[in-house]
Amino acid sequence: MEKWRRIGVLLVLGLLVLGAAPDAIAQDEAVEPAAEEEEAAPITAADAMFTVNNTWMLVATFLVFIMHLGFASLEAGLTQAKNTVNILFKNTGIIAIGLLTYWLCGFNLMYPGDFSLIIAGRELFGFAGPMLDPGEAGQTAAYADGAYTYYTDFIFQAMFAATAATIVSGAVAERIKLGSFLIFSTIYVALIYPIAGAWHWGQGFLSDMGFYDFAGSTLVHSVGGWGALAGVLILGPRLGKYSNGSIRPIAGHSMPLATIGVFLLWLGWFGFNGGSVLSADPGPVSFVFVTTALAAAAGIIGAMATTWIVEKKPDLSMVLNGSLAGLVGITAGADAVSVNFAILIGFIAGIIVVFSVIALDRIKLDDPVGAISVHLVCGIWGTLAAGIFSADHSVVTQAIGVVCYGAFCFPAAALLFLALKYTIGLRVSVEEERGGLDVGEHGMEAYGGFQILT
Amino acid sequence: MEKWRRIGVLLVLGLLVLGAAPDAIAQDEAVEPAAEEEEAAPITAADAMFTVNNTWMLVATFLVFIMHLGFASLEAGLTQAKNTVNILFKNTGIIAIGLLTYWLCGFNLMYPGDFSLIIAGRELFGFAGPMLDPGEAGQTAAYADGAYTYYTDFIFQAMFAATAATIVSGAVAERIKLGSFLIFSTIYVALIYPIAGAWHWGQGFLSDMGFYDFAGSTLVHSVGGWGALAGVLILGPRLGKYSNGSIRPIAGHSMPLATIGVFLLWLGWFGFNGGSVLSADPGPVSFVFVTTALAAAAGIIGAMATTWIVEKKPDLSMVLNGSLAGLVGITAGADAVSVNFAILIGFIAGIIVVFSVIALDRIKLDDPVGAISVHLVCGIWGTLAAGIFSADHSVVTQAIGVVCYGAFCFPAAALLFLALKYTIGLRVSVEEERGGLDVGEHGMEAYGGFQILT
Amino acid sequence: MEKWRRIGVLLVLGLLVLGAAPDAIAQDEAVEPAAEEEEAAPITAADAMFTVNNTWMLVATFLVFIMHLGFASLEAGLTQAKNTVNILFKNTGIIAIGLLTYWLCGFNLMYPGDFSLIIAGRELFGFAGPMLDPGEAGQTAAYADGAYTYYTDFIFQAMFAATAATIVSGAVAERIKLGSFLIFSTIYVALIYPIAGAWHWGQGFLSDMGFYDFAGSTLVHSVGGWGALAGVLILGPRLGKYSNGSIRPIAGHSMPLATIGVFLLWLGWFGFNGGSVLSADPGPVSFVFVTTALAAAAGIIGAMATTWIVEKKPDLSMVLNGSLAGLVGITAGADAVSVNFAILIGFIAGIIVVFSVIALDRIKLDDPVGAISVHLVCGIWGTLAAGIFSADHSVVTQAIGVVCYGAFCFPAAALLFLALKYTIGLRVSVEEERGGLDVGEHGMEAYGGFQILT
Amino acid sequence: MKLVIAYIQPYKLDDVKKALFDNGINKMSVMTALGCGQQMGYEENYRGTPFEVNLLKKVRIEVAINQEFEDRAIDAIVQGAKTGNIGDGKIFVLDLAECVRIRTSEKGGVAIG
Amino acid sequence: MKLVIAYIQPYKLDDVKKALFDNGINKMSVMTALGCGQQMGYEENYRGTPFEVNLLKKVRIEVAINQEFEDRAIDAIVQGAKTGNIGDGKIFVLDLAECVRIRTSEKGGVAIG
Amino acid sequence: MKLVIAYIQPYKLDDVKKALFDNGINKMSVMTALGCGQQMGYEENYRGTPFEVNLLKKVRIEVAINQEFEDRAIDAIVQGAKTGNIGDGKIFVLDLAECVRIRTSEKGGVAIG
Ligand SMILES: Nc1ncnc2c1ncn2[C@@H]1O[C@H](COP(=O)(O)OP(=O)(O)O)[C@@H](O)[C@H]1O
Ligand SMILES: Nc1ncnc2c1ncn2[C@@H]1O[C@H](COP(=O)(O)OP(=O)(O)O)[C@@H](O)[C@H]1O
Ligand SMILES: Nc1ncnc2c1ncn2[C@@H]1O[C@H](COP(=O)(O)OP(=O)(O)O)[C@@H](O)[C@H]1O
Repeated sequence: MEKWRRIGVLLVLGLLVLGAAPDAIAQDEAVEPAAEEEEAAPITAADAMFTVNNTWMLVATFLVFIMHLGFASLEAGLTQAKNTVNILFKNTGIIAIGLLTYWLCGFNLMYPGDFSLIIAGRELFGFAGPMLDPGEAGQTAAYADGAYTYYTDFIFQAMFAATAATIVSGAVAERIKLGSFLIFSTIYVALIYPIAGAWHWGQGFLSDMGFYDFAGSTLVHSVGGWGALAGVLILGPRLGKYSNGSIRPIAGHSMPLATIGVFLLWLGWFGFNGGSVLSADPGPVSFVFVTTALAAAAGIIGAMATTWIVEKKPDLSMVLNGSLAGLVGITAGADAVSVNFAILIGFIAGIIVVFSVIALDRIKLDDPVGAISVHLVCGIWGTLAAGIFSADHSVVTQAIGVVCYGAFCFPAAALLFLALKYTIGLRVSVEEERGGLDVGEHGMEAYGGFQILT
Repeated sequence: MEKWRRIGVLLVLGLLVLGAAPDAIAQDEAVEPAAEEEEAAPITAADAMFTVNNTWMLVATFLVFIMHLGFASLEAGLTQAKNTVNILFKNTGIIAIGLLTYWLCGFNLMYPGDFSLIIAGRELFGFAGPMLDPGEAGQTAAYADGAYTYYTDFIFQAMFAATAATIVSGAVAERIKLGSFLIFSTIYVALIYPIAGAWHWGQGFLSDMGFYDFAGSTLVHSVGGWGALAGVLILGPRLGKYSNGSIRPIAGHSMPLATIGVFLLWLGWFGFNGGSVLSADPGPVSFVFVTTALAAAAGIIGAMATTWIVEKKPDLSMVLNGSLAGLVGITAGADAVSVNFAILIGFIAGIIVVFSVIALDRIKLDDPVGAISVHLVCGIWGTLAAGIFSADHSVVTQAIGVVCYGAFCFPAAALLFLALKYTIGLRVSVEEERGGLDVGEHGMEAYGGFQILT
Repeated sequence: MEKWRRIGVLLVLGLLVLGAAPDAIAQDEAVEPAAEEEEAAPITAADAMFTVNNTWMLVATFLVFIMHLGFASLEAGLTQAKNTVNILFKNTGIIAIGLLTYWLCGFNLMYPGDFSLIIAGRELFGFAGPMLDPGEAGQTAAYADGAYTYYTDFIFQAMFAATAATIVSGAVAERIKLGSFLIFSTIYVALIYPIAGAWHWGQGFLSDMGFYDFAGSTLVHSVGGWGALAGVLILGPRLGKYSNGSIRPIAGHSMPLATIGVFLLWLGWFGFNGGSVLSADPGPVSFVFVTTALAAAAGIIGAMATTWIVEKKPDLSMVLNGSLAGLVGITAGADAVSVNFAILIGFIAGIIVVFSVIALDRIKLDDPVGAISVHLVCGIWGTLAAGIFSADHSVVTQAIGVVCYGAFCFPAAALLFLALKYTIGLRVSVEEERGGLDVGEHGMEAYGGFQILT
Repeated sequence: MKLVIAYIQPYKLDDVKKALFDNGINKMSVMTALGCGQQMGYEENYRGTPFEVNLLKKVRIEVAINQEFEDRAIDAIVQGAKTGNIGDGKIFVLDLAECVRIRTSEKGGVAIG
Repeated sequence: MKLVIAYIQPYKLDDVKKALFDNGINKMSVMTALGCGQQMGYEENYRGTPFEVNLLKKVRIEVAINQEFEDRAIDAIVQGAKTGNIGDGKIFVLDLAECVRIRTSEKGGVAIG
Repeated sequence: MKLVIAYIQPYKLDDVKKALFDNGINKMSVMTALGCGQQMGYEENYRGTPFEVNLLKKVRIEVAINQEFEDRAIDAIVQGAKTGNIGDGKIFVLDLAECVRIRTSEKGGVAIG
């Protein structure tokens, strides 16, 4: 039976891709992307500007891509050696799932053009059809006013999509069944993320209201964070984490890996925020680089000071979270607040994240990597901060936006997790959790030959 | 005697560099690359376009550079801890050797301008002289019609060159003598790769025939793969791999390292394929980004499904190979097939690679990292696929090209390996292989202090 | 008392950021960086050129950023497992401190505009006021003649600043108190580095004299190197390093980490040197890419040959240092010497670094990662080499520059270290050094569960 | 004096330690080990090749005690480590001829605790 | 009852395990160890400083057996581990006073196997 | 014959090895271990949660010797490992029933050295 289920999965996947093929031939004939370059016309300044804009957007794209390695490394580093293969597998799988579902439907759900579901004047849902279609002018400067091509647009946004699911991955690590997680991710990233994203970036009702989220404190990070919160609540804590009323820390197995992860995430954020300018315009892009970098730095200092005082000793894992907290915090308003306020926002985010991690542990929410604190709590903080520290945005509207995303994403994620829990099951067996998911789910170890006390 | 041989090596290297010096002075006076910028003339749109094109090519260059770290990490991760220093050393050495030999002769062998050896109308061999010479216009827009400068051309191509030898490195890992491997690499990358490359990219006979390999499924990956195959055949399997007729897996020692490697390779591929557009032209570059990313994603899904069914449990190392398989597969036709076909090509590559790895093991070809399956098998698949799925290219011509490269590279590599085998020896002693090449070849360990069961 | 000191630190930090806030509001109103884009005017070629120049400078910025991960990895890899958390913490802290102090005062010390301290016609010191102020035209093409914006200028230079302190970190690793090191770094990077930098890059007296340091062989690497030398002299060697007159090697704990570090540093160097062209001008940028890459390659070969002969076996850690030696060596003259001379410079640097590491060990200067050899010794070599191998620069002037930097930085660093030594103490206790700084300073381990013989 | 060696499931270490402490035994040494016993191992699969892993991760505890603690020590370990499943582990008891506390050079029974 | 401790070359572990299995002994425990014996070690070289490594990687096997298996166990280990070269290793045999199977609390000879 | 087991502070390994060598004992085996004794451990703090670490890193040395070396071996270890502080470690001595050199199959006292 087990075997048949697996074969079924393969068949569906196969049909999906093969089904696309005939269609593809048509497309092939229609578009011919690389062939028709005659370029007899002289180069204009607008051509050059289009080219540099597009180049920057592609650079931003590969920077966001590398965030997935950052997530994988951070998550693996902060969990136990016996679950490392599982974590790496999930992260490798998510980027693939994220890109393919975004190709299949996500892009056209998030940027539907027209909304078909409009309730009380609120544009809630639209879909421009499956797969990609650059149309006539998609690959020319006409597509986005000389800022980028259709395919650049798609691939930049696609790289964003998978991050939302990756955020969940860290929070539910070390105990969730691989298959269930992959199903959850697929649906979350294929449907929930783009539909919610359309409300603001797809010109839906929140953008009409004046809600502002520059690069996704809410649209990406909180959306992931709500999923993480739902997962943690429904899964429960790892075995032995909260035994006899006391908290037993389960230390991560590789601080170098965690640190590599954080630096790569920070690197990627230059593309995440810098690319969200949606052109290479020197003024805003350089400004966003500065606010992004300084908020991250201030987040480190904020977390360092807090952990030094609260924990007595400076905790590396908290400082790493601090830099991410600063980055998530500045993401909503990276182009809208002053440099000095960016530092303040990052600094406060660094303080918040430490207390949030500790508080969640107190209320027995077991989040191995601090994903809820970094992405949800600081995502909310950053969204509100964009309203507080920028004269152009209203903190009330920002709060409304935050609530809307919570009201949609949390129940959606919870429903998904509950559905999985009562069908194929959500959590691995106690034996598997003890022995590690690497052996249990994958039949292999991450560090062959190393003597590790698990 | 050992010592004298080493001193000899140093002398040769020293003379090589020093010998270049007098020449260099002349060049220095002649070119003065950075000094003569008066730029009184107003900036034209063509200037700006030249600059952005060149900038993109340099970005692509550093992306390809980082693939070498990807190879080093992947290879180290999939082999045993006791051979890690050796693997890192080889990979650090190869990039140095690759760049320097490409400077010395590779570039001018691969892009000879004129061919001096033409047999039956087939342009087979040419050489434009040792070292670099940008000529009069090399650093201006005139050099490549505003796409890049001479030095950009050189350094982008140079970064490619070393990859071919690196591919071999993984396949022959854990048993080849360091010195022999370095000699093999030097010759393979200095002569075989550029001569073969000239046939297509240097406007040799295969480009005349209409053979198409956009970024090197064959020209880079298969060329490396043929070398790998020759090496594996001549070296034989690692000790104990196939004992008493059964296959004993020799597990890699660090899955995080392997995963880092694969993500970095994927990252680099955006430059490998994206840079192969040879300009920053928004349409083709963005299109190539999309086909590259989606083929990799589909390769992951293909390998994931296959390994889940075949091995019962989803094997991370196979999924990692799957993403590379997708990337190698799309490389030949990244700009020529539709997006949907790119996904199909990647998906099939992901399936192929799993069966290929298993099949090679069955016939007792011991390739520790799956280099032959990824680079040779999927390289061939990708080259044929560009013929199958693109109306502009013929699968027959593609097959002819594949055969030509095999007919040249495999015997050349085999000859080199055999020559080394019967002179200075190819394989380390049984004792050294057991104790590990780190101690045997380098007298040091990769993980000082860690208790590892070897 | 301990606790109060910590709270004091936090308060100062808090006030610093909060104090900036009111000011920030004013700035916010004054600048409004992202809001005022009306762009009615048609795009000119100069606009496009400005945009591509600025884009390249931002790419260079994130490349230099990633060098910090490179330093962290290299340093962690070459030291013992029990001090890894401490090293990662320091490196995460330094980038934060570097960016924030550069924002607070560094940028305006290094590029003061006017000098207020001029002795005997030598422009020695100036300060343009705290924090950032782009002024009217800072974000337009007028700021730097179309090469980059004010914020790009700042963030690119800010990324450089922190590297100087990071260099010190490696040399004093495994024995320095965390708090003392952070205080040292803050002052070194906030004051010493920018003041010294102003002498050349800020148009101070050394630039008037014709001293030439393209990207910082002296201004960055030697400055860090002098600090490292002072630190090593004042701290003394690690316990047991030189016992009973013999040298006991203390092996690094992770060669993969060290190798990742070196490749990332090399990658970053394409931005470090490539960005120092201060525009995307195709000729010089591509030329600098070539000299940078080939010097690194030659450094590898130089170190490989030397270590193979001297140590009998090829030492990976030396080869890694060799590539950095080549990079530091070419940094001063990357745009000024011919390609062939770049190779020669790198090759010699690779030889120098091996002998320097050995020599320093002989005279009992314990530098765990070879920072002094790589950054100071090869920094000096590179600065002189720019004079020797380029007709445009005088080796005498170069030597004068080297001496000036040494005469300022070494005593300054020594004074700082001595002040710390006699106040809060510089070195951890013998027990802490034995047990490792990870447990001693941070109360946590880098590799939870791994069995490590320390 | 006796030297008690116990192989237990890794995840039971905390329980065994606690049980020993509760019985007044608070000195011990712990090592990682790989064990092969009635527990059959499991099949792993690496790159398409299945293979039997029959060396399972165990923890080895060594406790030196005075004679009169022997039963208590054994009972405590059993209590802490027992689940009733195969793989629970074994206890081996050796006669201890001598014991020395390095710090004080004390010998014999007094040095054990 | 006896407790047999053997230090062997790491690459001989599979052979020793097989030899023991073939002789009906299929319970054992394995650890990593560093050994110093007649095998002289080798010289490493780290950053220009040569140094003698004389703690070589070994594998330590522990097998508890009933008396009558003693010779068989020793022979099996010798057979599996012997190459005739220095470094082959040593076997140490201790008297085992007691043995307990944690799962069942069985004691003595029955608990060993 | 005796089997001497010593738990020492890791940083004392070199000194103990030297002391044993100086006393003519140059064969030994070394393992990593975690120990729990009079040394109280220390508090770590991970992500805001303090916890007691009371398994401290130790090194375990095993030396098989002929009877007449017993005192010398113990003295050498004490001399090499002693600092006078808590945590210095313990030495345990067991009777060794048999010893076999795998390379030659020699048995007994001659096989030990
Ligand atoms: N005879 C033995 N000699 C050495 N170690 C043993 C022996 N028997 C059991 N062990 C150790 O105890 C562990 C548990 O043994 P196992 O037989 O699985 O337990 P149980 O008897 O509870 O089924 C083994 O993995 C091994 O490490
Ligand atoms: N007297 C001893 N005490 C403890 N361990 C020993 C002793 N003699 C040998 N060993 C262990 O056995 C291993 C092999 O010993 P060695 O003398 O090299 O073997 P051989 O006798 O075959 O030459 C050593 O590395 C060490 O781990
Ligand atoms: N009774 C015992 N059984 C097993 N191991 C012990 C015992 N007593 C001490 N040890 C080992 O010796 C180490 C040092 O013990 P400790 O009591 O701290 O030393 P000291 O007696 O010098 O104060 C412990 O960490 C532990 O590994």
